[in-house]
Parts: sequence; structure tokens; C-alpha cells
Amino acid sequence: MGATRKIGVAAAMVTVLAGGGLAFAQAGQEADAEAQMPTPAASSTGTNYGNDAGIQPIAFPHAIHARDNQIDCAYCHFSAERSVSAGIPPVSTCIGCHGPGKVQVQSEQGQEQVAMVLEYWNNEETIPWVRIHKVADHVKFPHMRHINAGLDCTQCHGPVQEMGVLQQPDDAWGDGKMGWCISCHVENDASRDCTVCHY
Amino acid sequence: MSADMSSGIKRRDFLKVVGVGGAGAALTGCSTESAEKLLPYVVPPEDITPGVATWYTSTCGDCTAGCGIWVRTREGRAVKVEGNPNHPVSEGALCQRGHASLQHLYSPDRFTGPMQRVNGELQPISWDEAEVLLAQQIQGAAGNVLFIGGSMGPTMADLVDQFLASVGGSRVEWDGLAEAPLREATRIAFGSDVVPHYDFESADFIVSFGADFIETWISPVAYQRGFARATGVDAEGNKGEFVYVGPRLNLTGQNADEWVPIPAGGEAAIALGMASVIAGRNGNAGPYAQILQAYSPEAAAEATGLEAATIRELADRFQNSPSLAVGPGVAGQHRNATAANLAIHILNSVAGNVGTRVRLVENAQSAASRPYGEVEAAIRSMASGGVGVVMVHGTNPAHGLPPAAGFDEAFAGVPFKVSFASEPDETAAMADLILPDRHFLEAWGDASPRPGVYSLQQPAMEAVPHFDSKQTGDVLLSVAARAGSPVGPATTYDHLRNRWQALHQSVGAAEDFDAWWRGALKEGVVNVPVPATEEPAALRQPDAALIFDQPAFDGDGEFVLMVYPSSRFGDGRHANSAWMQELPDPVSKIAWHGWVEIHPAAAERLGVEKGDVVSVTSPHGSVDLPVFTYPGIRDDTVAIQMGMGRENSGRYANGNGVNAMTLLPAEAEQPSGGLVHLATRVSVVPTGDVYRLATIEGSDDQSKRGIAPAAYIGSLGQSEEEGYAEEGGYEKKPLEEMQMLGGFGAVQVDGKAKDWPLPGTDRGDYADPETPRWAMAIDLDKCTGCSACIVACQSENNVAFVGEDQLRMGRDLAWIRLERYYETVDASHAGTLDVRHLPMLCQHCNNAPCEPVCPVVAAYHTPDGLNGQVYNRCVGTRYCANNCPYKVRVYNWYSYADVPEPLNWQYNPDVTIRNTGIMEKCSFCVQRIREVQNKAVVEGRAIADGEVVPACQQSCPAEAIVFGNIRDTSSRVAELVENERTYRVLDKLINTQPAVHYLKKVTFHEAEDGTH
Amino acid sequence: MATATDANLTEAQRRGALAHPDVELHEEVNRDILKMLSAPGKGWWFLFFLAASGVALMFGSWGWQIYRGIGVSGLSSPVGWGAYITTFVFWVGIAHSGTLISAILFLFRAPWRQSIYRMAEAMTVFGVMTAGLFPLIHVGRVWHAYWLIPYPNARYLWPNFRSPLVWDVFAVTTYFTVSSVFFYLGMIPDMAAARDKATGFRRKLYRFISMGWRGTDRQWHHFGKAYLFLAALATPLVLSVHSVVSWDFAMSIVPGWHATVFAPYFVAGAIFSGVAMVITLAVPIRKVFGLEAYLTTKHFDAMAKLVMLTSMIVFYAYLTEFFMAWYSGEPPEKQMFWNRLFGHYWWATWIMLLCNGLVPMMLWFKRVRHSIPALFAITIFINIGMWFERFVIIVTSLSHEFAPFAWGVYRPSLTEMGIVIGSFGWFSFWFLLFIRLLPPVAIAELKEVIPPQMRRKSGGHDGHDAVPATAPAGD
Amino acid sequence: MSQSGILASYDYLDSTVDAVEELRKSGFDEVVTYSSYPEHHLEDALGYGQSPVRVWTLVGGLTGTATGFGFTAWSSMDWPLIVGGKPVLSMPAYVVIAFEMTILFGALATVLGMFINSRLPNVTPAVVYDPEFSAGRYGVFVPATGTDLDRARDILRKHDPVETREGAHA
Repeated sequence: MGATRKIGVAAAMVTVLAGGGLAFAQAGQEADAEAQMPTPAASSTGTNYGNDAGIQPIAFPHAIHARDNQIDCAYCHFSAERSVSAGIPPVSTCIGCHGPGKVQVQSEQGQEQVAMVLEYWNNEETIPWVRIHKVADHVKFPHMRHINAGLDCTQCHGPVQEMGVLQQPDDAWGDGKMGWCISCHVENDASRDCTVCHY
Repeated sequence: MSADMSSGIKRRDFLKVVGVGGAGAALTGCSTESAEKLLPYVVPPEDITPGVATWYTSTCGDCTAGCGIWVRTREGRAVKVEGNPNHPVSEGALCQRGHASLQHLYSPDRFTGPMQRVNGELQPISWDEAEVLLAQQIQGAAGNVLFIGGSMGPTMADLVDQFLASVGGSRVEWDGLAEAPLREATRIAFGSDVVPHYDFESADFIVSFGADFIETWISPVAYQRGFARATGVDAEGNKGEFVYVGPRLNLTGQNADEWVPIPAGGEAAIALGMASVIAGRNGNAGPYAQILQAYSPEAAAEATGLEAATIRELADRFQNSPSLAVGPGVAGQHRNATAANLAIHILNSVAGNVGTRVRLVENAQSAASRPYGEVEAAIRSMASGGVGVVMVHGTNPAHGLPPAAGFDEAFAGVPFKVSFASEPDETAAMADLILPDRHFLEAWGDASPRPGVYSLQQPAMEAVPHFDSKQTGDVLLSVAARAGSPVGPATTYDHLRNRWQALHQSVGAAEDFDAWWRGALKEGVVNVPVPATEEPAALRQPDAALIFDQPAFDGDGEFVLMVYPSSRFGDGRHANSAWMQELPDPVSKIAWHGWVEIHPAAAERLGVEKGDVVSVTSPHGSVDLPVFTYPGIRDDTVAIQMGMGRENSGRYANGNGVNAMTLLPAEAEQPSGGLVHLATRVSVVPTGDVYRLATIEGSDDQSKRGIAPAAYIGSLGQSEEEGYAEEGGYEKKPLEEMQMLGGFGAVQVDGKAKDWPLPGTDRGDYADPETPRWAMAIDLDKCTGCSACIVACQSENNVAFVGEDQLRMGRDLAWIRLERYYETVDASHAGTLDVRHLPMLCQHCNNAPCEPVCPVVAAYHTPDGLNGQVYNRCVGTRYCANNCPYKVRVYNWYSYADVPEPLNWQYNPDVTIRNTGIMEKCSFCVQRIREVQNKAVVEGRAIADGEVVPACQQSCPAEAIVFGNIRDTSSRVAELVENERTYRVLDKLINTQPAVHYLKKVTFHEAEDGTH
Repeated sequence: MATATDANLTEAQRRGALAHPDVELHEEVNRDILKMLSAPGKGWWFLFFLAASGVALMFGSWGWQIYRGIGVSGLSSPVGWGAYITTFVFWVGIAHSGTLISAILFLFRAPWRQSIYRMAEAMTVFGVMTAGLFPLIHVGRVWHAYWLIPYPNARYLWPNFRSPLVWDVFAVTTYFTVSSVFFYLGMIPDMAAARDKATGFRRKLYRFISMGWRGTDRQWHHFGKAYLFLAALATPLVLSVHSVVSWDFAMSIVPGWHATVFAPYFVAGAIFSGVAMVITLAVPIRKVFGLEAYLTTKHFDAMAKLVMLTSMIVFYAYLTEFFMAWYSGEPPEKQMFWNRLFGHYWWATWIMLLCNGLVPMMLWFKRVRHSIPALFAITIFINIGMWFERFVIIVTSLSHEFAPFAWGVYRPSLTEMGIVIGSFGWFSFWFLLFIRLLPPVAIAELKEVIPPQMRRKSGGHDGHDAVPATAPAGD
Repeated sequence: MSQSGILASYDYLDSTVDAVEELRKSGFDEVVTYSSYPEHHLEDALGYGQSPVRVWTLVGGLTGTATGFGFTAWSSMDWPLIVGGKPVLSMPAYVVIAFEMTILFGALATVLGMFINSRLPNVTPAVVYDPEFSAGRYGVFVPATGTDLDRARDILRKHDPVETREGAHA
């Protein structure tokens, strides 16, 4: 397809530009994060708690859970296989492992974070996670269809298992815009009918 | 520019309470910048999966019909109400008021918490303080407590009675739709003090003496379904007949095959005249034989101005088929209403319908039927200072009673006045203490709508957090305890369980109570078998003096005034609902404002036209209203709808129309004690003002276009060619001639709709036979025009309301427009009647004129045959709407979806909310199609026929709508498309090839097909 | 004094001499025309202030509409197109006279075009500039209007080339581009002339615009060819543009729109309204700038005859529409046209019929054609009538379509009227700037038809002699 | 590229034509004339043939046609969507686009061709240019040096010029 090539060139240019911008923005954010969140630096295992942990109430390290401990995504994001929504784990899921007398976290930073989770649990409060991955409201993304088609979570969400605090993958991975969705749909011969996603 | 639209949906506030996911999908840009919070549960409820709807059964509390409902909740919010398919009353359907109950649940006008009136101003107080205060007042009142309630479920009524027994007081019931004369007549005739239950389905000949069983009468959903099954033409071409006898055609009357326009109050004479003919043959009149001799058809003819032969002929037909007579309902409650009801009972009895189609088992219908007489006594008691504390719950007598009743003055004089209203109303405006009740979707309760049906009402969601409400039952129990006279259970829930434990024992269920209870909650209803037929009750000697003659009317005006219940507001209780206000009245097609119905001939006499404001004056009051000229009313009668003219209600109700009750005397009919509604004459004087009515009606004339043609019953089953020739009038027209010249592609217009090739298949488009082809069939012989589908659609598809000013400009957003055309309606002669109702929705044309004109392909055809509308691609040129011959595309002239919090909680998260400048229209509920498809794919199976049900079909009480895959030859819709009555609107003229097929209405007379 | 009987004059010059009997010298032309570019008087400033107020009104109203939503217009269902599209078509129609006069009359060598064509072309450019705003004003989400333009995007989305609106985008932008180029091209020599007379800022401006035009033989040679080919291209274009605009309607199925007669009908209407507008504008300009020598009765007479001819074509199209509706036998068509004449908007229809059909018939009389005030009055009526023609076509048809239950009426709102009235200010704003900054009469082309100065007088009479192509130098 | 030579300005057309013709007879082929309007007598005297601008017009127009059809057809097939039951490739509808593109490309190419052929824009200030050329005078420039210059001067002066000037022409 001619457009693919054209857009590929355009995308490459945009990527170069965006890459620079992103680096710049990241640097700024890092400074912000330091100002807001005194706690996490790098854990003893070398896992980064994330350079923008500041926006999340808890610096949840996906890398430790998904990579180091090989926990399946769907263990916590429990409804991805049967619902349009993947589901954000309830606090009880965290407590299932990190509750008193259960898995002990080694690092000091980690212990601090777990203590915060326990505080939410004891106060019967929900953790106000900040949404990172979001399609526009006029787009319907049924998770179950994509899981059912054999897609890996990382194909859209990026290498989450390498991340500390969740962040969007850079635009080289995918910008989350419509062209990106379409490219994948075309490649996989999935429907390009508009009302598959927009209604 | 579009980012502001999401501000109407405050996800965060909501998610704090219940969970995760979108509380509504707004059409925002692709920004991920906003720091949106995801708030998971602390502990997830077992039955909630994010993104998947959870359904709860309950019972609709909006009227006394007791329809079983399913409440669809998403992440803990109730977003839609549907009929419970397993419930014998609703059988899956629901009326427009039931759908709109969500508008009251999320009404922004609800009281935010308990309030006390201090120096005339309402001040918030805590529940504790409020209960203590009430307890003190009750102790001080020394047993002089008055509880004015609406019609309540059995458990609630029992709880209130226990409370009053404990603290010392009495209860009266006021319901503006009370059928007291019917109940009294039933007692007199058969000795059963009940409102009977009517079985329409098994009748072949139905006579209504004014009963509006499609809009409001007793149990409209069940009766409408029964009616549609009885009178819809079946596969063998059999069709039940329906004759309407009365001075004004309500929606029920518009669905009649024949209209006998008798003067107001003449129904007893006709019923007795018919009964006398039948009794003269079979001698079934029992103790009424003498009376029937006096009321011969000739006498009835003389009294009503009809021909005696007409009455005899009606009697013949009534006797010769399984028949049913009903009426006259609230609108017909005149000074001899008990007698009129008794006359109809006599007619049913002599024709042998009692015990079969008229059922008199104890507690036959839960319909409100307490007499106004009791309220009258309570008012006297309040006025005389005999009441220390008055509590008002579930009713609004300050608006619903005629001013002459003196309720306001008497109520104001009571030392301590409590209102349990959850939304402001005229009675609460006078109360000292307001203890807002829960909405029924947040509360426990039950109903027993008819023999053997026990229906549970359970909270479908946590109480809406904006409002600090408490279920009145709980308040009463708590207050009783604080007042030192506790009643047994601690909560309403306990009380309900206790009572149901007794039911559990009486039905002799095999399981233990807890299991049975859980099952009942899951099903929503417990059915106890009752005998299919009962021993026909014999007519008893009347124990009251009754006059069957025409009643007296006050005053000497030119017109008799009918005050009839509204199919949108009931007696006014549903008025503060933008959905109900915006829904065009099924008869007048007017929204928001009130009107007075006048026959065109009378209007000509008065020199007024539609929209001219007239002053309607009775001896009891006077109101100014714009005229709606209506050929379906006698020219000596005018009619005004109840339920409007609210002054102290919420923002949507206040100031719309006038309160018709102000024209009525405060008089109890004897012997039933029911409030008279049809009791006064009025004079009508033009004021010279003009009011621009908000109406969706352009023209009531089909203008020779054959939009809603009809088929004569005698022509059914004849050759197909003939059947087709009758339709339209466009056959063998230029289109085909041009095709013969080779000017068009292989589009075939002749023959059956289903044989027409799908456009594009010859070119290889839509080639995959596995891809479904969605289509719809609407049986106009069943459709009654009740408009429930419109509100169901509004609820499902986040269709916004626009308000009166916008609607007046023609900017209503409803995706379904119920068109109403007159073919033959003429009050000057009795006989054939032909009103056509046609739900007009997007026809999903295969050759859609709207699609090619869109410059950005926002309108296009999906592979599964839908006319897709991609909101986010729409630029708003409105070209598609111009080019839509059906005018079903509606446009967001403003951001109508920005509604006051928490009305936005109702939004369906599966449907994008449309911003300003976007065209929208019926999507065939594509979100439901996709949901089923997603499910089927994940489960690795095909979609079954009937699995995809759009909201309109789901809601339709008349079962007129069928949706499905037309490519699947065994599907119901494919079968219906084969029907000889099937046609497609305007298709022959403009070759649009719609996916919506209509089945012609069937008439008993040679029908005007609307094309000449 | 040149006379038309001079045997040695070219045909064009002979006709030109007839058209401008009072213009003798080429220098006079320069002087008279460039005089118009001098410092404006009070009257101009007053008009300019009025026009600028109109611009403010238009953009203020539009801004309000964007802020609040398209709902501030009176548009509704079923009449989703109203005053905006009416005004769009009106201005596109106005825009037709310019290219018509400059291109078609150029090809036909009409002798009276030179004095007016520059003004008419300016009208075209500003007319399209005004018209082009209206689709933008009209759409509900103007911030997405660029989606109608095919530009490469990451979503792989293209406009729908089957939609007449996309045709319209192409036709109108092409028309704007080509007519601007045509306008500009013809102006280059005149800008050079202005440059050579101007000082200061204006000199810089004109130098920039004239791009170093010297008037060499080579330049004139290619200029002439290019102008001819542009005229040849612009001629089908001008016919196509209003045809495409008419197809916005004719390609739909709306009764009252769906008619094959629409393309010629609209083109004739556009010429009709355009020429009328030229007259409306030329009358005051002639008066104010004293151009009686250049805009003579002959010019007005010729234009009036064109107006009369197109008026009859347009009126014939009206009758055709009514006849076809009746002849079709289709109830929706028949009733729509009945409604047009006697329904809710009967007054608009009758304004249209009177102004466009009846009033121009006065032009049969030579006295009327030669009376400048009468022409001015008649063309004002025509302008009004042609606005209402589009209003009638659009609004009456939409208000009375296929579904009787959805019939409705439309009342323009104040905001809408503000924009429509403001658009006249917007047009006048540019036009007033134009007559002060650019030569409103084509200098070079006028000279072409004014006999050149000759050294050798032809014997005896007071005229110029021919140039004997091979004559030896004498004197 | 500037040439030096001699410029004469005349008030009368016949004098100018005479001068040009005499110059050409005398072997001056590169005579440049100035006038304030397209004067075909001068063009005739200089002996011009067909302008190559017409080729530009043709090529531009054909390119436009091809672009119009090609682009519409390609973009329809790129994401085939069915509208109104019409074929995805609805060529009749694309005729309009192709036509408009033909005109647009043709017109722009014509102007471009004219600019290139006329050596426009020409921003080098000309020494030998008289502002009166744009008002009504005619000019004749002869590029010449040395004895040629003298010859040319003689011929030009013979025809009664308003003035003659020597200098460079851009």
C-alpha cells in the first residue's frame, strides 16, 4: 500500500522529532518527580521504580512482578480475557501476596511502598491509580477480542515487564493513534470496518 | 474544542464509590494528558466484572402495575431498566415511564439530605436529629398521627400500618389514578372488593368504554401485550376486533377498528343496551333483568344519539365471539361512574366473560383504588385540628387534588408536617421536615400485582451518593424505636424477609428459605399457580342505589371537559423527568407544554387554530392553554391532560402546562367515593395569544405517499401480485422502465423484498455469506404507538434531551419518531376509524441516500448491512440529513449531552456521547451487536437468532419489532419479510432498499392505502 | 478624435473607438485610471468604516457561533441548510461575472469588456473569498473542516470523492486559484504602470507585485498567449463551477433539488446575478471617480442586454421546474412545488419570481437600458431576487420533503443574519481596498483598443493615420 | 546577464515601427521594444513565431487529468468503503475531480510557462528603462557596442526619438 510507505517516512521523521522532544520532557519530569517523591531511587535488585513515579500513588514496579517473579498479566488484570476492560486489580489482590505474614519485600524502598498499600487496605480506601493507557472515548477497544486473537499484552502496552512504574512506551513502539491500530489490523487481516471500534 | 465535553461526566466522583471503567464514553480527543484516576475496589464484589454489565431483577415502583424489571448496571451504576422476561406482568417489556424511572433516580433536583424548615427556609439536618425531632413530635401528638400515602407494596403498607398502630395514628391513601368506582362496582356486582384482572389475549372482540389500557389503565404493559396478541393478525389471517366507545379517542381509542363517539357519560346506556339484547337471548341477567328491560337498545340510542341497530349489531358481535368489555377508567369517572362500571360488569357477565377474561380472585390487581372520600375525611380532620403530625409519602395531594378540596389550607394548619418526598413537590414545599426516601431502584420492597404473582424489589445499586437518602420504612422503624413504641424488625429488609418467610411456607417450596429467597431475588418473582379459569361469579342483587343515566355536569359552558391521565406523567408524579417531558404525547405529539384538545369543527366555530391560546373556564376555575385541534374528540367535548402545571417540582416539570385539576369540583362520586373527573362543562374563549407548541408533527396527512398503507383483511391470503399491487401506487413506474433501458444495474424491484439481491453482491461486495445482514421487521398491525421504544432507545443510546425551545425549532434528538397519520377520523360519524402509527427510525437503506453525500465518509455502509455513522469523523455538514428521505437523522446543534450531575450517571458507557456539531441516528444498537459478537467469538460459537435484541424491540409491549440476520433464512426476521403484508417505506419511489421492513396494518374495511 | 470609420484601424480598435469616443491618448488612460489610486476621500473612509463594521459583525457572530455551537443559527431539522448555504451560492453566483466577462467575452472579442473586466474580476476573487467562508461557517465542527481536503494522514483516511461537497471543495478552490491567477496576470502590466508613477510605500508594493515587468516585446508575446490559454481554461471552469454547486442539490434526492435542469439553470442564474452585481458596483464607481469616458452607456447597454437574456433563461428554468413537477406525477414533487408557491414560504417564491422574472423585462426598453439610475435600481432588485432564489430552492425544498410527519419550518436567527449581512461588509472591505490599491480599470487592455498615436497625420482630418507596415521613413 | 546598448524612446507608434524595421534591415536582430500595451505591430516587426506557453498548458492539463483520476481511484481502493450501494470505484463521480484538476494544473502550468518564457520575475534594476514606457511611450533598445552602437544610434535618431540613452539592459 502506497500510503503505508508514505506514512512510514512521515512517521520516521516524526519519531526523530518526537524522540528529541520526549527526551527533553523526560528530563523535566525527572526533576519534578524528585521534588515530589523523596523515596524511590533504584532498588537493590537494580529495578528502577520509574522516573515518573510521582504521578502514581504507589511506585508499583511492573518489572519485579512481571519479569523477576514471572507473574502473568491476567493474574492481576483479571478481566482482560472476558471483558472489554482489562481491569485494575482491587487492593485485595495486592494484599493477597503482600498481606501480613506473606511475601516479604527485600528492598527498603519496596517495604515503604508495601507499607503504603497496607495503609490503603487498613483504611479501606482504594488506591487512586493514574491512568496511563487510554484510548479516546469514541474508541472501543475490546480486550477480550485481542487476547482471543493471540495478541500479547506488550504488543500494545509496550515492554511493561521492563518498566518500573508504568509508562507509555515511546512512539517508536507505537503512538497509540489510529494509524497504528489500522496498520496492525491490516497486517493481521482484521476488520477495518469503522463501526468495529467507533460507535 | 471537544475536550470540554467530558466535563459532563465526572468519572472520578463516581468511581470513588464503585470501581473501575468508563462512566460514559465521551467523544473527546485523543489526549491522554488529563490525570484521570482509576479507582479499583478495595475488595471486588463477586458479581462485577469491569466492562461487563451486571443485571439485577427488581420490580418497577413507578405505578401500581408491578412490572418485573431487570436493571442493567455498569460498574455499580444503574444505566438501563428493562422488562423482566420471566415476569408474568411485563414479560420483558416495559412502558416509557418505567424506562424514565432512571431520570428520577438521578434527578439533579432530589433533596440532598434530610431538611428542616426553619423560618420558612429549608435547612439541612442530620438523620439523627431529624429522627429525634420526628419522634418527639409524634410523642407530642398523642396518637393523632396522619399518614397520607400513595399506593404502596404490600410489605411497605404493612410496615406503615404496624408503625401507625404502634405510635397511634391512621393512614389514608391518595392516588390520582385510583379506580375506586370500578372496585365498588365489582363489589356490588360480584361481592369481591377488588379491581378485576382482565385477560385481553383470549378475547376476539374487545369493547372499551373509554378505558385507556395502552397508556395508563391498571396494567398497561400487560394489557397492551394481551391486546396486541388478540388483535394482531395471525398467520391464518385471524384478527381480533376492537370497538372503542367514548367521547374522546385516547391512544387506546386510536388503535380501535371502530369508534362509537358517544356523548360523555353515555357508556352505561350503551353497555346496558347491549346487555339487554344479549340477556334477552340467554336470560343471564340475574337480578338485573328488570333494569335491562328499561335500558333497551332503543332507550340507549335515544340517550346517546346512536342508531339502535348499531347497538344491536355490537351486541351480536359481543355475544358471538370471546369478548371483553372494559372501561371507562379515570378519565370517565363521572358522577355515575360506579353505575357505568357496573353496567360494563353486567355486559361482561351476560356474555359469559366473568371468570375467564374478567378475573375476580382476591387481590386481583394491585391497582390503586382507595376512594377520595377517605382523603376528604382526612382533610376535614386536619382542618379541625384533629391531627398533630401529618406524614406524606409517595403522593402529592397538594398538586393532585382540586383546590376546592381545601387540602392546602388544612395541611398548612397541621402543627408538624413531614414529607418523605425524594424530589421536591408541592406538598413537600409546605412540609416542616423532609426525610427524602430512596428511589425504588435503591430500595427494598415487593409487589403483588395480580393473583399468584409475588414480585421482589431489590436495590440495583448503592444509593446515589449525591443524595443522603434513607428508605422510609427504615426511618419509620427507627422513629418508632426513638418514640418509645418500637415495631418488630430493625429494617425494612428484615421486615420484607419476615413476610416472605410466611410466603415461603405457604407455597410449600422444597428448598430452605435462604436458597428460595436467593432464587426469588435472582428471578425477581415467585409465581404461585392459580386456576386458569375460576368459577364465574354470579351477579348479586345491588346493595346501593345506582343511576345508570347520563350524569349531571356543572356549569353551562358549551363543552364537556375531560381530564385524563397522562401516558407520560400519570397523575403528575413522573413530571420532573426530562425524558417524559421531551417525549411527544402519543396522541397530540406535543412535548413539554400543555394543550387543550378541541375538535376542528369546534375550533372553527370558535375561530381558533392549533396553537391559539384559549381560556378554559369551568365553575371551579379557569386556565389558559393553547389549542390542539384533534379530530378524535367529539365537537361538544374538550380534554386536558393531568399531571402538568407543576409549580414546586424540579427544573424539568415546573411551569409546563397547567394543572387540569383546578377546573374540577372536589366531589366524591357515590357510592364509591372516587374523585369525579368528568363532571363539569367549560366555556372556551380565545385570548388572542398564540403559543408556539413544541411538536414533532409536521403533517398528519400521508399526502399520497403510502408511508403507512393498510391492507383490508379480506384481501389477505390472495395472490401475492395483488397484494403488492395494492401497496404504494408506484409500481410499474419509471424506475423499472429505466431498468429495462439498461440505465440501472441489476437492482430488482419487483417481487418479494427478500428476493432482492443485496446491493453490491453482483460486484462482489458483501460476498461473505457468513457475515450477517442485519434487518428489522415492524408489524404495524401490532404497534399501538405507545412510544415506549423511544424512551428505551433514549436510555440505551445516550440520546440527549434538548428542552422545549430547541424542540420547538425541530431539534429533538429522538432516534425513533412515532409518526401518526389519520386516514379516517371523524367525530361526526360513527364507524370505521383508521389512525396509522408508524415508528420511523433509520431504515439502514442498502442504497442509502445519506451515504454518498457525506464528504468525509462518516456515513457509510458496514459489511454487516448497517448504515454506520462514525461520530468522530463527522464534520457536521448536515448533507446526509437533507438527503435522508425518512428524516431520521438528528443533529447536535449544541452539546446537549452536558446534563446536570448526576443525570450523567445514567449514560451507557458502551455508547459514545455526542458533542456539538455531530450527526447521529439509530445505529440498530450496534453496541449490542458488537457485544454479542465479541462474546460469541471468544466463546467460539455462532450468534443465535434472537440473541441480538435492540432496545426498542426489547421494550416493545406489543411485540411489534423483530430484529435479526436476514441472511439466515430461518431467522424470525427473514420469515416476517416473506409476509404478504411486508413493504418498505418509499422504496418503490426512490429505490432506497431499506433494511427495515414494515408489515401493513390490517383493517376491517377497504383501507385507504394513503397513496391517493 | 478617432472615428470608427478609419479603414486602417484594427477591428478591436474601431470598436474601442466606438465604446470610448472621449478617450484620445494613452497617457490619458494612465492619468485617469491611476488617479483613482490617490489618497482616498471622506466618502471612501465612510464606506470603508461601514465595511469594516460588517467584517467585525460577521466574525463576531461567527466566533459566537463557534463558541456556543451551530445551534445559535436558526437551522433545524428538517431544514439543515439555510441562510448560510443560500449566501454561499449567492456569492459564488456573484463571482461568476468576473471570469465570464474576462474570459468568455475575451474569447468572443466583445468590444465592451475592457473597461469593466478588472472590476468584475476583482468581484470574482472577493466573491469567492466571501463564498468560501460560508461552508466553513455552515459546518458544525469547523475545526475539523480540513478533513474535506485530501491530505496524507496517519489514519489512512481520505475524503469521499463521490460526495458533491468534495466536488464543490475542488471546484471552488480551483476557481479561486485560477481566477486569482487570471486576475493577477492581467494586472501585472498595470502594476508596472502604477509602479512607474508611484512613490514611497506604494512604489515598493507595486514593484513587488509587478515583478519587474518592463513591457518588452518578449513579455507581451508570452503574456498574450498565456492570457489566451487561461481564458480558454477559465471558460469551461466558470461553467463547471456553478454546475458543481448546482449538483450539491441536484445530486441529492430532495424533491425540488433533484432536477437535471439545475446545472444550466444555476450557470445562467450566476451570470445573471453576477452581471447585475457588476452594474450595481460600476454605477457608483463611475460616478465617484468620474469614469464616464470609460464606462459609457454602451457598456451598460450591453450588460443590460446580457442581464435580460439570462433573466429569461432563469425564468424559463423556473417554469421548467414547475412543469416537470407537475408532469412527473409524483406526489412529493408536485406537493413540494405547490408548497413553494403557496406554502409557508410563498412570499420568498414570489419575491424571486418578480425580481428575477418580471423586473428585468423592463430592460426591453432602450430608455431604461440607457438610464443609469434605472439600471442601478433594477440590479438591486435582481440581487435581492437572486438571494431569494437560492433561499427558495434550499429552504422550501427541505421543509417539505418525503416524510410529511417531519415537515417543518425554518427561521433564520439573529446570529445568522449578522453573518449574512456581515458578508457584504467583508466583500466590500476587499473591494474598497482594491479600488484604492489596484487599478480598477485595465490600463493596458484599454490602450489596446484606443488607436495609438501616430506621427503622420492622415490628410486633412483630425485623426490618426494608419501605420503603413512597409512605409519608408518620411518627414 | 546584462547587455550594453542604446535605448531610444518615441511618442509615436509609426516612428517606433519604422525604427525597428530599419534596425532589423540593418542586421540588428536582438532589438528589444517596450510598449505599455501589447502592440502587435511591434511583434510583427520583430517577427515572433508561436509561443511555447501552449505546450505548458497542454502538459499541465493532462497531468491534472491523470492526477484527478488516479488519486480518486487510488484513495477509494486504499480503504474500500461502500456508500449508498454504489461501486467502490465510482469513476463517473471522479470525472468532476479530474476535470477540476485538469483546469487547475493547466492554469498553473500556463502561468509558470509564461513566467519562465518572459523571464519573470525580473528584479534586477534596469538602467536603460524609461517609466514613460508604461504610460504611453514606445521604447527601442539595441544591444550594441563600438561601431554597431554608432550605426544603431544613427538609425534610432533618424526616427525622431524623444530621447536616446546609452547604458545596460538587464
